[in-house]
Amino acid sequence: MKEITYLEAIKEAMDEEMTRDSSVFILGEDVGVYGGAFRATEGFIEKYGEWRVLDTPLSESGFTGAAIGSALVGMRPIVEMQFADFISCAFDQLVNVAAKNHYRWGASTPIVVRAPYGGNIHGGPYHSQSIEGFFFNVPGLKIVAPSTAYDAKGLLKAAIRDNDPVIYCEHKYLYRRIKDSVPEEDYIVPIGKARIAVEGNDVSIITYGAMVHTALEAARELKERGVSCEIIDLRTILPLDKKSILNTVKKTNKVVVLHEQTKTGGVGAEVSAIISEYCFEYLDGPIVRVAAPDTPVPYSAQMEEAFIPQPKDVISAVEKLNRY
Amino acid sequence: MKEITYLEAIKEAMDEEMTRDSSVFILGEDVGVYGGAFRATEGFIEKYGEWRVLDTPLSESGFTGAAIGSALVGMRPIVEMQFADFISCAFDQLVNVAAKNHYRWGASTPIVVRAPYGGNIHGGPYHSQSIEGFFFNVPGLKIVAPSTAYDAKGLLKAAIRDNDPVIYCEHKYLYRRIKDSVPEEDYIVPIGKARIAVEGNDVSIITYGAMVHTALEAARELKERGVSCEIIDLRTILPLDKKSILNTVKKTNKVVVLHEQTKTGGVGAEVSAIISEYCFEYLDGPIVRVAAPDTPVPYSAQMEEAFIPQPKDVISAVEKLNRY
Amino acid sequence: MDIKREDLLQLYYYLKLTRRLEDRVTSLYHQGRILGGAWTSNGTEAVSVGYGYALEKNDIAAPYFRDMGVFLIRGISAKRIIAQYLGKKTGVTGGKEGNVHVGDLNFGVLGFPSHLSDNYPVGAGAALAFKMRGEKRIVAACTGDGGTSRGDFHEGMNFAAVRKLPIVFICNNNQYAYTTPLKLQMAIKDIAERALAYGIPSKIVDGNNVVAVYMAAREAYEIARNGGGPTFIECKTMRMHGHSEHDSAKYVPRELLEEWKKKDPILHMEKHLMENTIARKEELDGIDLRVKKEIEEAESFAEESPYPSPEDGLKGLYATPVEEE
Amino acid sequence: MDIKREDLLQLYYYLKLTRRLEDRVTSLYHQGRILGGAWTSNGTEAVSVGYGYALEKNDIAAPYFRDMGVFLIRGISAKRIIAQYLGKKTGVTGGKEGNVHVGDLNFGVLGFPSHLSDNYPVGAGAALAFKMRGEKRIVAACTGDGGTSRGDFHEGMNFAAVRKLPIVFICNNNQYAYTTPLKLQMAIKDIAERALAYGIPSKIVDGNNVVAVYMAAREAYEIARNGGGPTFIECKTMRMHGHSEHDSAKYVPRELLEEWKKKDPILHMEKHLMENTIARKEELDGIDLRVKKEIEEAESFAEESPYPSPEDGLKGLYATPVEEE
Ligand SMILES: Cc1ncc(C[n+]2csc(CCOP(=O)(O)OP(=O)(O)O)c2C)c(N)n1
Ligand SMILES: Cc1ncc(C[n+]2csc(CCOP(=O)(O)OP(=O)(O)O)c2C)c(N)n1
Ligand SMILES: [Mg+2]
Ligand SMILES: [Mg+2]
Repeated sequence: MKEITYLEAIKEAMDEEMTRDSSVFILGEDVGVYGGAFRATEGFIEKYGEWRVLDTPLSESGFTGAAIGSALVGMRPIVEMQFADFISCAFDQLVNVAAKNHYRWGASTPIVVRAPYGGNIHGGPYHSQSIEGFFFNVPGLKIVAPSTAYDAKGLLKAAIRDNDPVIYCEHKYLYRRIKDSVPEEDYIVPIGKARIAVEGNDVSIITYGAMVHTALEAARELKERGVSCEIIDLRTILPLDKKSILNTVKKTNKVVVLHEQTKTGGVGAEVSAIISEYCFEYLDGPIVRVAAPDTPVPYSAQMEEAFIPQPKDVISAVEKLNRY
Repeated sequence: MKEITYLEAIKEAMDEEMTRDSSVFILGEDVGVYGGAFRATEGFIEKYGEWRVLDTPLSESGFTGAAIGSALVGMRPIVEMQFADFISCAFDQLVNVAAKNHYRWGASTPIVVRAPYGGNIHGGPYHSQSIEGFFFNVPGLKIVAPSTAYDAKGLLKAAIRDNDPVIYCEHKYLYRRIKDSVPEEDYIVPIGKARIAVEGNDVSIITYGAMVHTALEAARELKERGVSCEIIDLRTILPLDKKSILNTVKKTNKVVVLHEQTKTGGVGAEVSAIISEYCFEYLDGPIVRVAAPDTPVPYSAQMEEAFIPQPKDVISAVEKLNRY
Repeated sequence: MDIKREDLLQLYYYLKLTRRLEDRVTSLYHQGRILGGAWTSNGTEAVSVGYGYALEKNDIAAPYFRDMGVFLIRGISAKRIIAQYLGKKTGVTGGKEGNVHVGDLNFGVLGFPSHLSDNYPVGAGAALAFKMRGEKRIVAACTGDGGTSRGDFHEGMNFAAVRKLPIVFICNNNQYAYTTPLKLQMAIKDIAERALAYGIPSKIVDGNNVVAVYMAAREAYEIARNGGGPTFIECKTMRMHGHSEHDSAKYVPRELLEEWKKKDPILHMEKHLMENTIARKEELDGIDLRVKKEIEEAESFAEESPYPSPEDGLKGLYATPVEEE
Repeated sequence: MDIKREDLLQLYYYLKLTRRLEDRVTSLYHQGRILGGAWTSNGTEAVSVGYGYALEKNDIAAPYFRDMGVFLIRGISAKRIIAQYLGKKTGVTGGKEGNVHVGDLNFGVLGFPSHLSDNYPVGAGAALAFKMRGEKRIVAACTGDGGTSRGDFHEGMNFAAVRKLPIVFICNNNQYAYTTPLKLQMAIKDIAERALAYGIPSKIVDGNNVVAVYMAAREAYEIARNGGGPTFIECKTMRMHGHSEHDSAKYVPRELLEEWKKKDPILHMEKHLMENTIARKEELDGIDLRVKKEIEEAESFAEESPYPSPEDGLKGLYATPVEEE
């Protein structure tokens, strides 16, 4: 085992997969000479050449479409969005081409779209968005969102090897802020499987991405106050791991769903709906959502901090629920 | 009062608003000489001229962007998507320009995007999509989806007069299939207000769009079997009318949420989450969702019929819940 | 470059096959036997037949919906196409899709996504793969005049130009996008001018002359195959039916249709073959008979085929399904 | 067309104001006093100052993020801009947005949406409104070389051409899109060639010569104002800082920067003014002093301004909020 950052994990996953499989390549804005806006592909062009690490013209729809076309004839492209926010420009290709190819005419489209997403970095409305909501109601896509270096590496490898289009939500805030252990040897984290980040008995906190760390902080504090939280890290958002969700509810009977995405129409709504549809009788209280308010992500620190769910918000939700 | 079809209602709303307010105009593919693929603007170019009824090049992002720009300087454009499915090409302009203008820099963007949506017309994967899910997690947009001619007219008028970007989901299946009474005089249906389509006591069916008629059919049958359903027609999807949702739950204590949109990440998830968050204690059973399966909309009649929720699906959901 | 007699006869055969197949589809539509809409390429068949026939076996076509000739030439049979229209399980997509929203990798045809010009970047991506892997394969991607106004046209063309990809872009300029005439779509005379924005060389050909389309495509394919990068080929033609079979195309001036009727691509080819004594009337009639029979058989096949089951619609979402435990 | 002495001095003033303001922002960034990123137009100021100054009061600018000159000329004050960078309540957007993602209809400036070239169609729409209403107003929309590869560039240009709208499209060709040089962005020599695809006349101007940009813009605005339709103006210049202030631009050859340093737009203008005895050194120094003071005041204003409250972020989503009962 070795300790690496979340960003290093992403980098290693790509590097190892490119070495392993010559059909894996990368394209996007400034991924070549510069190594990408966040330096996830630093050194890659030297190692793999400019035909496996392609600096593209500024045209998200064009290069996403090109990735799809290459995948249809046997390649495994990794598309880097410079910021997840710009994925909006490739929406049509992802939703109407990539997502529907297999259902419509049986063609598999093994592309990974890396989407550096999320706030807390003072990026303002256009460099902080959580974009999973754009694609959450689109059958045919898969969406993953790792919260640890271990998962970042394992899920990216799984995504690259997967035969379907995967949107890989990598949280910018975590890039250099977290570090954890990954094995020296090859491994993957399977798509579609949540994990129990912390076991507990009183209340479940179901979350993903950077909010896992917010949940952990809240849980530590709550533990001191005598409340035992179980934290479920969804890891895969589409399709959701229903079984893990239901299991934790059956155990704790009380649920807080937490995400950085805005509340209305967020992933939390689906998690909540699954619970009240499939294990209503296990619920000992309302399903509480802690999520960002329904606005764009504001720039100023004061407003952004209020926008992003904080440990204190989780704590008060859990305590209220625990008293229910 | 007079009886008109859903399509006539849409037509009348535009016609009356264009007469009333010279800043209202229409643009889109084939809306001029042809009067639009569904003939919603038939005769308009003769009446209002080619500068108020603009046939555009085939470029959804371009003409949606142009609509936004015109709105910023005082116009009230109505954008017609030929089929709602093509709105994916204008996604970026809607989500990153229109939706955020007011929050970011205080500029109001009064545009209406008419989206002829929905299945049951053998249109296959690209001419049958429900697109509300694309926009449901996007703060700053409003989404409406009328189910009657009365609401189609009143909501379209309200949308045109509204100062925010409104996505107007008009269900293609209803165009010529339903007819109801509208007043002779000017009226609007306010955005953000659901209506009780049918009062009842045993189970609430919360729905919108074409599914309101499916719910009505199911409710008639259920009534004969002695089950009294209350049907809530949401009418506005974003933002949801929380109060109406909670009121009906408080009354019946049992809820089926019904929509044609695919299940995962659909509007029904949010409705369910609102209920279990804000009136959990009123619930006498699980919140059941009846929705399309998570696939594209298939073409063949056999598969499409299985895809679209049918009265029998609603009936069995209600009966199961009623027995709970 | 010249063209063999048997190729000329094959071109004729495919023109006829396309025409008769789509005429049959039109009849079926008007008999109410097709579930959804029906779009045909009537009057413009030489475009898809010409560029499709010029492809080699391992090449890839990224067509659009008026490219029936391409589907047939590549090997997607008339049987499967009529079955597709009827929503049968034996249709190209097993009933998931209707009409020409199809593709089949077994025959090197990328699926057409309804959204026009989406296949320009997608086609460029396939060409990119060929270039990366050093394969001598090329891609032909097609769209309509209307489609050239879309952003994906721009982004796809530009990407292919910058990377000098082995792709040839075809445009079926049939003068209308649904009801919208060229002058409301663009302020240029020839669509070929669009290619100037990318440094892509272009050609304008008579889209009703199948040999001209074929020769232009073959030449461009050779350039692409040998590392010379993309070409844009504008095929000037005229849509002779409505946009789809429900549309009577009243908005098209009758004189325009009269004028183009005389230039019908099949008549044109027949004249070419007979005047140059390449084939006699009887031989062509023989081909036509073969075509007729083929379509009849295809229709019977389609009619007799079963419908998919309701459950079939639930299958096939993912290539790698995520197991629920 | 000629240009008045006072206009020349104003152009000089705005060049200086833009430079000093952005230099100040750069310092603040390196002092860690700016929350997010900082993008400047260093070396290319003549583009935004030139095209911005040529606009008339009722015209509309649809700028992009290297158009500081436009913001200032239209009347968005240096005070509000520095406050914006610092995330203050007195910033152009009250803290909702940072840096140059701003707009203000009071000054005829459409907000810049980060997504490059989105403002081409949006600008065309404003021009459409002017044309529909018979107003003699025009729009100037700007994007970078990188932005010209986007679909919205294509769709916006084409729409404006077809409807002959009163809009002038400007391109700041500073030779790089972030780190990507022109040759990886397009296979043409001049970006002006892109305009050929739409039948839009184009001009190439020295983007470091503010008078040349101004004159080209004024001329194109006149044409647009009088019903002559759009023009595309390519301003050739060179980005002298990194993409943003965190980027040292190592990927740009030093010689290129050396070469362009000599062509600095402010030096160029100073030379022009002095050699043609339009202004003496002292007068220019006087202007510079005024600018310096203005920036100092702006900074003090910004520093002393309050931050928004956390609740401010919850306000302003809708123009017409939906009441919850
Ligand atoms: C992006 C997009 N918008 C709208 C449509 C609806 N539509 C289908 S065909 C068509 C006209 C196409 O015109 P053109 O590209 O000239 O092809 P043609 O039908 O003339 O062969 C339109 C608008 C579409 N398919 N894709
Ligand atoms: C659609 C889109 N994709 C990506 C970005 C991220 N981005 C910001 S600036 C930039 C480079 C812009 O280059 P150019 O248009 O030449 O403008 P310049 O910065 O050189 O002035 C990129 C890729 C963006 N703003 N918009
Ligand atoms: Mg056409
Ligand atoms: Mg640039």
